[in-house]
Amino acid sequence: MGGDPIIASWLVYGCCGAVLVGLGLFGFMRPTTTLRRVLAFNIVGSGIFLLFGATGYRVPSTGADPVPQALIITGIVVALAATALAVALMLALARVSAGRDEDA
Amino acid sequence: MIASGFDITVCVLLCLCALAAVTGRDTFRAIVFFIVYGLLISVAWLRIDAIDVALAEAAIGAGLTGVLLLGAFGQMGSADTMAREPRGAVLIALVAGAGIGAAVLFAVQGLPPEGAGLTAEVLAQLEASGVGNPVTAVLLNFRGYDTLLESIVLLVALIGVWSVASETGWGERPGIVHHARAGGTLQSFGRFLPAIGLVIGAYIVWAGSSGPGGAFQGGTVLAAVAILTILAGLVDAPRVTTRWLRWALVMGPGVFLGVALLGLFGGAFLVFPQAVAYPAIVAIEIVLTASIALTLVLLVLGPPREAPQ
Amino acid sequence: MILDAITMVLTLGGLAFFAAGTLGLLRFPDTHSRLHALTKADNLGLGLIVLGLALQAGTPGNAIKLVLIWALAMIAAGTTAQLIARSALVSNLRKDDGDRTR
Amino acid sequence: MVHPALLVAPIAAPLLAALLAIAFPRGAVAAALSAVGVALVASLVLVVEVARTGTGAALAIGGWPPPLGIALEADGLSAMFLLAASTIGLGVLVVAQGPFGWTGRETRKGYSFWPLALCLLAALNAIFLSRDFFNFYVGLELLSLSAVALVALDGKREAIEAALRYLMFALVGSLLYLLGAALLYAQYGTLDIGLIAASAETNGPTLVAAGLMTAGLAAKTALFPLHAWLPSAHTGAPAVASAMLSALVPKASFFILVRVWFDALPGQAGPGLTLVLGTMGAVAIVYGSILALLQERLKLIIAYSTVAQLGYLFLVFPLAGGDSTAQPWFAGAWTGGMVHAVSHGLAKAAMFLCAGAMMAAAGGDKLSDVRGIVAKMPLATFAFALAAVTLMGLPPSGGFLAKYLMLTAAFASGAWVWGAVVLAGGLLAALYLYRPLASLFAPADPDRTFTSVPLRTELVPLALALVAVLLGVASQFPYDILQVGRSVAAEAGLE
Amino acid sequence: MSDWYLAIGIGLLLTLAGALFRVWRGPDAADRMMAAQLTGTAGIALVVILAAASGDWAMLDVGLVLALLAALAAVAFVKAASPNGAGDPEEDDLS
Repeated sequence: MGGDPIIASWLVYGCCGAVLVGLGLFGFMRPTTTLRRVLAFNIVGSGIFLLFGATGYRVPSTGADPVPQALIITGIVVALAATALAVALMLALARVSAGRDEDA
Repeated sequence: MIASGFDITVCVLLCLCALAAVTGRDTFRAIVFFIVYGLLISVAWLRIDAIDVALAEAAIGAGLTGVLLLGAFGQMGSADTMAREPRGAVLIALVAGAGIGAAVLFAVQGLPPEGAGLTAEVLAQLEASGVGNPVTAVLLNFRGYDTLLESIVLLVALIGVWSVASETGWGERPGIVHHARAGGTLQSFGRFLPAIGLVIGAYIVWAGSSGPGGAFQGGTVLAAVAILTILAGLVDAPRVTTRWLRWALVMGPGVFLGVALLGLFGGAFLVFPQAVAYPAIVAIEIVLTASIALTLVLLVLGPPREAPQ
Repeated sequence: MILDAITMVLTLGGLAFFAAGTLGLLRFPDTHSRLHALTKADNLGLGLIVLGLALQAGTPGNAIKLVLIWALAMIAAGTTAQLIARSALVSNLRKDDGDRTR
Repeated sequence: MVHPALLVAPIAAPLLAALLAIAFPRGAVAAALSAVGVALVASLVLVVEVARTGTGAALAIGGWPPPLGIALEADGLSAMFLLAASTIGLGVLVVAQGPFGWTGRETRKGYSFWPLALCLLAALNAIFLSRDFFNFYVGLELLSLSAVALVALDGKREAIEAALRYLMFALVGSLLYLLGAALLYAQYGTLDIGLIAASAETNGPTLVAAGLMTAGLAAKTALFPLHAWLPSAHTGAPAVASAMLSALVPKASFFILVRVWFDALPGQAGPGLTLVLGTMGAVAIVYGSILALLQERLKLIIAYSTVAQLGYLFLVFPLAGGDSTAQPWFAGAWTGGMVHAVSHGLAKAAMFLCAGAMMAAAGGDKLSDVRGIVAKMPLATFAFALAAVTLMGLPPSGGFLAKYLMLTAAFASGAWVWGAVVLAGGLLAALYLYRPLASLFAPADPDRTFTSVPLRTELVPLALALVAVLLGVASQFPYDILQVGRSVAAEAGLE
Repeated sequence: MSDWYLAIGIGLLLTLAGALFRVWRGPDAADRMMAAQLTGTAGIALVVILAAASGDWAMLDVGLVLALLAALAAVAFVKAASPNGAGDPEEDDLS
């Protein structure tokens, strides 16, 4: 695909994944609202998956390694489940602290 | 040469989107950048020959997570602003992020360039796995145990989301009441799209055995389409306590676990004898898709709403 | 070979429309005129690229899929443009009335 | 060879019960108790089999051996942790029938508790049995999400806030761990512990991967300074849930940390790592104990005690090894650490269950509320005292066995600093546990009335506390079990 | 030929970068969402171009999913922009 690359595709996306992890962790740890922290968590997650998937494509001739792909699909769904729980907790906290619902 | 140019451009845009999403104080802008980021990630996955993951990322990254975050932003509104950012804490976060990022960068470039991972082993056993698509073979046969646990993780997250409902809310319908103008753009779009979405979702699940696709990607597309109809106010989600809903949620993981336990009679767990592997895996995929689609819809809708006073 | 040439011309045309759409998005003064520029890019830009590639798509199945993608994108673009325009209008009105705005 | 059903039952039974509890809430209690009963029996038989044959039991899932498939294996350590988890799980679920049982109509808490608790126990058993690093990740996520949901179950503001903070720590911990596992796969082309140990070498990616995994797992084990989420989470959760949270959940991520350093990458652990983990453990012991001294509420004292006792576990890293002639036992410190994990689990579960019962009786958990409760609830108070004995490490309790093994290993290898820390920890535990004990045994003022609580809420903690003490009395049995399938590094040490 | 496709791809990425600038600056929410919509369409074009460039037409499925869900984000935005997060802009009478 394209001429002989000056830098292997996998290395470009692997390093990009590493940078995304760094950016995401910065966004996660800096003092911010929970919603932004959940967003940063998703960025770190997708950065890790990009890096993991890139390391599976180091030998383009044999095609991408299916094992990381399968693990990443599992990871993406798990990350969505965690995001949904975080958002639900966040909204519940806003509801409860707004005093609208002082249940037992 | 051009290929590297393309890859580098994608990566630069990805990093810019990520940077814009984590900095600045405007939450809405951060979410829009995240949606565009999800799109670019799907393009990146295509460049590293991972079409199955690109499908999943397109449906979840650019689709469901975006809807989840926008929905949360819609309901949080002004309560979501941060007073001020203590300088010290920002510095610590910067150092931590940069440090871990640099360490990972160092590790990535130190990896053996010819590492082919388990590609050979998977392709060698592909015939015995019963399906044509190597990723589906790994997901449902070689490492089916991970997928089984993961479908339980989805259920646990849903029970967790439901359990933060208000005391009066138990038994109500999940999420907020959506409404749209009768015959308006939103409603007609909501009425038109599900038909096509259903066909495409089913196609993706069916294609999963031989080509890219499968239970998760198909399930996510079906979930996204169902959410659209709910957002368009055409349909309201069933009550949290309805019996058929709970059986449907449990059906996918239940069948998968049941089939796995059948193997115990033959002295192994979660085993698909080659003769019966294909039909068994396809059957599990169909049931799993239904449960996953339903669970994802309910996860995005959120906890049951408060009972009307 | 002729086919390739046609494809190249069509894809280049598609890119040109996308560029025009983006330029319009950046240069035009207010929301609604930007929306106008945006819809041009969607329809023609993607349309030309899809057309160009349909020639290259080996099996008719792929060609049909390409057209379906283009059709879906059109519907999505149309709906989005309508909803965003209306939402912008409503929020501007609310801003003028001094209500709480989003 | 052990029938695979024994390895699968501790995972599949609670999962089936959880699915049943979701679809058929009326039968949730019965399904839960029978499922955890099956898991307990299976782990008991497993422990006996492992002890008798002297070898672990293994199973390649789906018939695919690693590296392609995932392997389950029960060596001595797995079997012991499985047995402890099932014992505590059954005890907690028996007590949980009170606050969360079926009361004619379906309530939010009554419905949600059972699937969450069962999935938590299934996740624990899945982690204790697995030999695959990504499988550990999915197990950790299942564990964390159910634990977070349990913390938020009460619905009060503090509980939800604590659950949210816990979720944030848990998520970043899981991601760092996943990043490490991804790098290990990229380096060695497999995720199986045994295969990685066979081909492990000291290079850049391996060290970064192991470092990230250690950081992630330390956050999930609430090791000081990453412990901020634990006290509020374990106090906000319902008492029944915090018994499981405090006794078992941090042990799962510690278990994985032991697998990483002692089983998969023993050669790569330099003195730097053991020193850092040991120091953080020591500071955790002192910090947790001091804060436990300052608390006024019973549950907060117990929660901070968990922070302190978890510090002990990390002393295993510097103390392991030191096989000089004066060392009468093999792998004394490593075995001591594992026995401490089990005995602390049992004692802590008993303490939280007692606290829950006393809160129900006194209507509050401040020391002043429960003053002189011994008259009304002698069994629960005695159980609390027994558990305190184990935490202080007084003979003949399991805690004493653990501290004794660690002490002899420390002094034999000349590392008296860690020995001093172990002793100081025991003294500090005595200090912060004296106040609650004094308040419980004080003469009750006459007009203070306590409502009566069902007998089982007193008998179960007593049973758990007795098992914790039994661990010390019959100390040969746990010691031998833990030697089965133990890694060489546990004896030779990590330097 | 695939070099040509990738060149067109780079062009599309640059237009996408332009849209990103509008998302950064865009004074109000509608501008940002509009730019996101343009990046959505550009993304679909990119996927289709990559399918041609790599010759692996199975990539069209990703384009199909992106086209199907392109409007989902916009609908979610419109909901978020409405007062209680559940309305429809066309519903409010513009009197």
